[in-house]
Amino acid sequence: MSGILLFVVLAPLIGFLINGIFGKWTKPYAGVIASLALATSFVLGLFPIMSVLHGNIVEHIYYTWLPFKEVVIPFGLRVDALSAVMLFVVTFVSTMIHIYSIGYMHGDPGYSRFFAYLNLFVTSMLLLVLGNNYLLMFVGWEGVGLCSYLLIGFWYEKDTASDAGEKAFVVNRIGDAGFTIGVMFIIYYFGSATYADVFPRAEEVLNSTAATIIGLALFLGAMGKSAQFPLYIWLTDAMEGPTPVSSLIHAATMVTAGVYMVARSNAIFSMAPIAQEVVASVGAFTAFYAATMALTHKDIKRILAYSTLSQLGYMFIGVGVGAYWTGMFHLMTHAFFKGLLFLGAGAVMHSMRGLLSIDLMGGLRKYMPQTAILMVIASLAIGGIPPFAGFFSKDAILAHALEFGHPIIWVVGEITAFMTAFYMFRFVFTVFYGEEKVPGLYHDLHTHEAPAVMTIPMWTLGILSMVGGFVGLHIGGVVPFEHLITQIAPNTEVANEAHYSETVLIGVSVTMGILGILAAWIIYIKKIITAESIARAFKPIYTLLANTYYVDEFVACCIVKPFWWVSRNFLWKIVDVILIDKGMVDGAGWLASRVGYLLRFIQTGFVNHYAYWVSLGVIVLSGWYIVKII
Amino acid sequence: MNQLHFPILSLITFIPLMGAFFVALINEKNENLIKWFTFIILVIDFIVSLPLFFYFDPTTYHMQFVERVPWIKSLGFEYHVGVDGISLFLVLLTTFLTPLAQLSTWSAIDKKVKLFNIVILLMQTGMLGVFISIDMFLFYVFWEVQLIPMYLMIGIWGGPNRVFATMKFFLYTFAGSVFMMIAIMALYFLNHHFTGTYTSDMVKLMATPLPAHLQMWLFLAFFIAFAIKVPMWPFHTWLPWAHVEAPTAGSVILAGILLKMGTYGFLRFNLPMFPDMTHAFALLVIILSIIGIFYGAFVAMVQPDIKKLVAYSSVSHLGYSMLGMFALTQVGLEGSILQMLNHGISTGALFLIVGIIYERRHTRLISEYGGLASLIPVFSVFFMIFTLSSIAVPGTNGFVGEFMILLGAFLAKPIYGIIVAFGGLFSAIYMLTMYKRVVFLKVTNPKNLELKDMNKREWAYMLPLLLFVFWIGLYPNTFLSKMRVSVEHLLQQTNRSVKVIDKTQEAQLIKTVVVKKG
Amino acid sequence: MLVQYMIVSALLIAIGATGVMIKRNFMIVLMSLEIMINGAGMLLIVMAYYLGNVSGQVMFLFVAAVAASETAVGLAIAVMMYKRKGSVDINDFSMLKK
Amino acid sequence: MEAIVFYILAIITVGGGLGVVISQNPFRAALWMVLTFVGIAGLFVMLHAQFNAMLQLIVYAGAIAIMIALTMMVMDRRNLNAIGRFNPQPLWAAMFGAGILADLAVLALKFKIDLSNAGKNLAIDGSNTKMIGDVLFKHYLFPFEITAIILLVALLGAVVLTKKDINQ
Repeated sequence: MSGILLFVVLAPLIGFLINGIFGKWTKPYAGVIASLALATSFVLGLFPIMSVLHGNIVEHIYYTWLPFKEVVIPFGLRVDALSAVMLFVVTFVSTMIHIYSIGYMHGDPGYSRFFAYLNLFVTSMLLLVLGNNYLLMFVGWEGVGLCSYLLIGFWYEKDTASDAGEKAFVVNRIGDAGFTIGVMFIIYYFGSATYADVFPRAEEVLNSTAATIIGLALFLGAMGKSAQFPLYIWLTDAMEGPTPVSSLIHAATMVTAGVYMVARSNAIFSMAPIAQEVVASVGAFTAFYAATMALTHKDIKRILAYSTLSQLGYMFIGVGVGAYWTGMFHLMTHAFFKGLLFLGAGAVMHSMRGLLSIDLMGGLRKYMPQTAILMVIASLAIGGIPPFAGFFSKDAILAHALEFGHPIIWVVGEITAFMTAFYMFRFVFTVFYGEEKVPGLYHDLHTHEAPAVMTIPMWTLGILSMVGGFVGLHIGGVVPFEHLITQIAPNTEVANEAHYSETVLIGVSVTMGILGILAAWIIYIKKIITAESIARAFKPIYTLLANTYYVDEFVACCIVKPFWWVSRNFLWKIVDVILIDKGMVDGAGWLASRVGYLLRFIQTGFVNHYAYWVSLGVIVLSGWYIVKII
Repeated sequence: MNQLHFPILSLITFIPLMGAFFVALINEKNENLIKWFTFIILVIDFIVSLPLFFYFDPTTYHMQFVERVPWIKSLGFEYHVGVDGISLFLVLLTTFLTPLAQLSTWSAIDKKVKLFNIVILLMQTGMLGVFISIDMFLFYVFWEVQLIPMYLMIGIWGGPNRVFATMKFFLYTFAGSVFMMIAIMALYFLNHHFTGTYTSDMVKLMATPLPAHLQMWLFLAFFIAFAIKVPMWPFHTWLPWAHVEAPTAGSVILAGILLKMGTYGFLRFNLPMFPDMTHAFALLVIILSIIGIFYGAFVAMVQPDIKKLVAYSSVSHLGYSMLGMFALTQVGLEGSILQMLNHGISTGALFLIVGIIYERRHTRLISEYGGLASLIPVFSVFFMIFTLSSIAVPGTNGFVGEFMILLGAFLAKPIYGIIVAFGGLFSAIYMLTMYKRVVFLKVTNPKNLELKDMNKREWAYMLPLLLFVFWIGLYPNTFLSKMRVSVEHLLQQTNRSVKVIDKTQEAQLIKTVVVKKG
Repeated sequence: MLVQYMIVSALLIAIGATGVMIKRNFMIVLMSLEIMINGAGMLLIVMAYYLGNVSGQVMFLFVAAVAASETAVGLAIAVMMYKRKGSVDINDFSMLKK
Repeated sequence: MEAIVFYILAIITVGGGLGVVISQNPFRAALWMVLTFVGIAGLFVMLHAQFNAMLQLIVYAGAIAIMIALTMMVMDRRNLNAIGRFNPQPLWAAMFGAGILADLAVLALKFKIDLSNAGKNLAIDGSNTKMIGDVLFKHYLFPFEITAIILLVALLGAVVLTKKDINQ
């Protein structure tokens, strides 16, 4: 088993090395090689997953990576229920997206480079997920950040893409600092960073303050990686990358790493109610806030990006209130339907030659029937309509939020659910239904259905979006998914758990979803109320939303620019060049030359004057010596 | 102890000197022979230094491969050399990096080739001498000896502003050396006062530290000397000048090895010899280091010149090293030493990288480049990897060192770790912004279209560095295990406190000594 | 007697030093230097006698040799200066200040 | 008896020194110098340093004095005599000289050594020269060689210094 487990991680790495080093020669087959590597990884990954389903924990230590005196960090891989879910999601979705990319990236000059990066990404992601200690998780954590940087900036000739990549990396680094601090606190308290050492001892070692500090520090990391408010700003810009990247990294896997990490650290978070409160509140706020921005956006990928933010907020509500399994559950279903949504958007872009604005689209259903159906499925899933996957997970989160005593979050969540359904169907209705907005555009662009190599992965994800939620059904009084996850991440025990009728809760959720769809139908299909009239009626709000609350502008002019200005004009040009270099260093030289100038006056040039000085020196020195010995 | 029963250290140190002698005999016109000969000498030197690694005994902190010959008997000076876990890797780094640096000059240096190669060889001797000396005066001699070749290298083969830069470099570091000289002599005589023997053996001096109240001025004098060399904020302003004007090989050696002499000096003198003051001044040094880390990053960010940027990044990186050292924890100290190696490798490689494009385009301004990725992809890949190593991405060497230092600082006092954890953010900003402007984006400057990708010689000197980036990143145990015991011992020495001899007793002591002399 | 001998040598040194400082004629300055050196050399001989160690006398040999060299060079300088300036007045030799 | 001889010799020596300093005519100063040297040679004899006494007479009173005198011969006598006796500030110089004398005198008075070996170990078989030779070539051979080099260098220096001017 240890070899298999190692090879799960190594297979994509080998793919990366082949495509990365021999990319020039493997170019025609790069996609196939990469997909094969991933498929191998997926298949091999099933073995440990099966073992975990039988109730085992698979853990192997391969060598000692960092042997410090104070702490020893092994290189070990661990599959338990949490990582099994992640392992499955990551390898499966990645395989699908790799296959999809063969079609999508066809003909790109950086074809082999793209697959090399993707494989490297999956390697890092698997390390993140499977590492048996926090440091190894951090390796993966930074690794995925790096690949995200490389892939967002994949079309590096576009400055927006390069900037977006750098922005992603830098913003993530803020989170990484938090993560590092958290890890250092863990090492400080536990003398180890290995999960098996840390979690069982958490209750005896930590007090609630320490747990809160660690929790908040780790959550800062999660905020960066999972793009929670206010560190979300990189995610929308990240849409500059190729669409499969957005699908894989910025929807299905990498951005959910924060959720995974919080769920993984459940033992610590469960001891820190304040940290949990923060996690849940930030999640709820982000869910709502991002949804509002998705309402008005016109760029299909950015709508999906905001939607991702919003859904990530849901996941954080789940893990924040202490029902870790719900967060993980939503993570999984979200990977399916959001991955699918992005792939669908990619297919649209593919056939629209890179056009993104929904203003140009309409009635695409006729040209791309399969994509249209899949997008509807995915939108129903994300909108929370039973029996699609999203319904189960979202409902589980909201129900637990209410039950664990967070009614406000529940209300926010339900409102967001309404908005979610609305903006998704706004997207679907304007793009796939209605009439063509620009006559003859599709003909000019040769718009057509995506090739099979792209639709087959989409269908696979589509099916999972439909049935993936069933693991959250009550079967014989047990929810299988809950049962699986709570072995590793038990729910936080809440003192007075409230109970509500399940039917009512489901009813509210479903109503919200249907209301959202209905609203979108009224506005965008029936046009009883036009979108423009609403926009006019709420002009200030609309402007604010359409400009995404001016956050990017705020960051640019109030943080980035002053920072550079101070560095350039104050630190460099004044402090460094003038104060330290001219003032202190050259000043010392100047002083020496001044002193020398003064001393020049005793240089008369007469030999006997020098002799006077010499004698004076002799007298003084020997006189001092005489005084000393007397 | 010399497990090889063979003067290996002297051999390593003086092979280049002999080589310089022979190079001097070659006809100046025969440049190829000179280059090959120098390169082979340096490679032989590296190969000869390998047994140090393999025969090194990691279970003892005592000096190993020791050679000991009286030098000036009546004064207690000796030719006394040896390595322990602290200096071992610095010696190896030197023998490893110099051939690569020399290889980079084959086509970059086109005037006075012979002299240049002689200078490199002499510098090699000087640098190795510093790292192997156990005798304090020998250390000082080598310390000064290596200054002159560097002075020549910047002064003769430097850029347009080289004269100013050399003067600044030389005077600045020499000012530091003067402080060191005074401190060394004071240490020598004070040690005699308290122990009754004249010795300049650093191991003995470490074993019997002075009373606490006498340590302060000595500590400060050594501090200034080494802080200038490191360089710590605010003693760093010679560094950008020297780097910008120096030829590529000069920058590589300067950043890779010469700066390490400063940090090494701290480990050899300040920490073990003045333990009380080390604790007393630790806070000051740590604050300066933290300022250096952030300040270096901020200033690096806005530099228009790639080399200047990398130079300021050195200030930042060595700030980490100093921080780890004065955190006075095992992991911090080991991290500090590892960071020295990492900095030598990554920053050395970055200077080589800059040298590659400088050689082709004769400019180092960031704004002159752009879009190199599509023109010279292999170069861009190498550049990327060393950039990542410099910003400490896990899996590369930079991460291991920086994390160890962070952890060490954190264990000393959590607040240090927390503050410095955000340093990585800024290193990412300046390196990636620079990388983006140079390598990404569109090709805007038509002159760049002519660029040629790396040739075989350039491959040859980048690959070994690449190997070490990942070796240290993935399996640092090779390096950490050898320094463990020495660092433990150093830490013990630093953590002992010296009994304070009361004032009257000491005054009496001085008086008797003076009378005896009279 | 030791003290008296030492006083004599001290007197010689002091007289020599005064001569170096006070005289204008370079030739006499040279002579004063010789006297100074002799004073110091005499101390060596005195110490050799009173310590019963012949090394002091050997040292005097070296002192004498050095003194001879010094005189030779000094005289050469005097000759040269005389040729340049036509004088051996040290106040004409103020070339140390440009 | 010994004391009387000493004082006579001491007066000759110191008086000669004073003569050098006071005299205006350099030729007279040279003669005063020779007197000093002779006095010193006498003192050497009293200190059982017969070899050095001879050396003193030959090298100083003979060679050096004659060298100086010869040098002065090639110069214009009137010119030599025309130079003023003292510097413009003779008082300063005298004060510094007195200071040095005071320092050295105090040191001399305060100086204490073990006198038990006085006058011993200065001769082998009654010959001081033998003793010096013995010590010189057994223990001080290397400094001796160095001295030779110094002399050589001085010789060369003197030649170079004077020759250059002749060419012009």
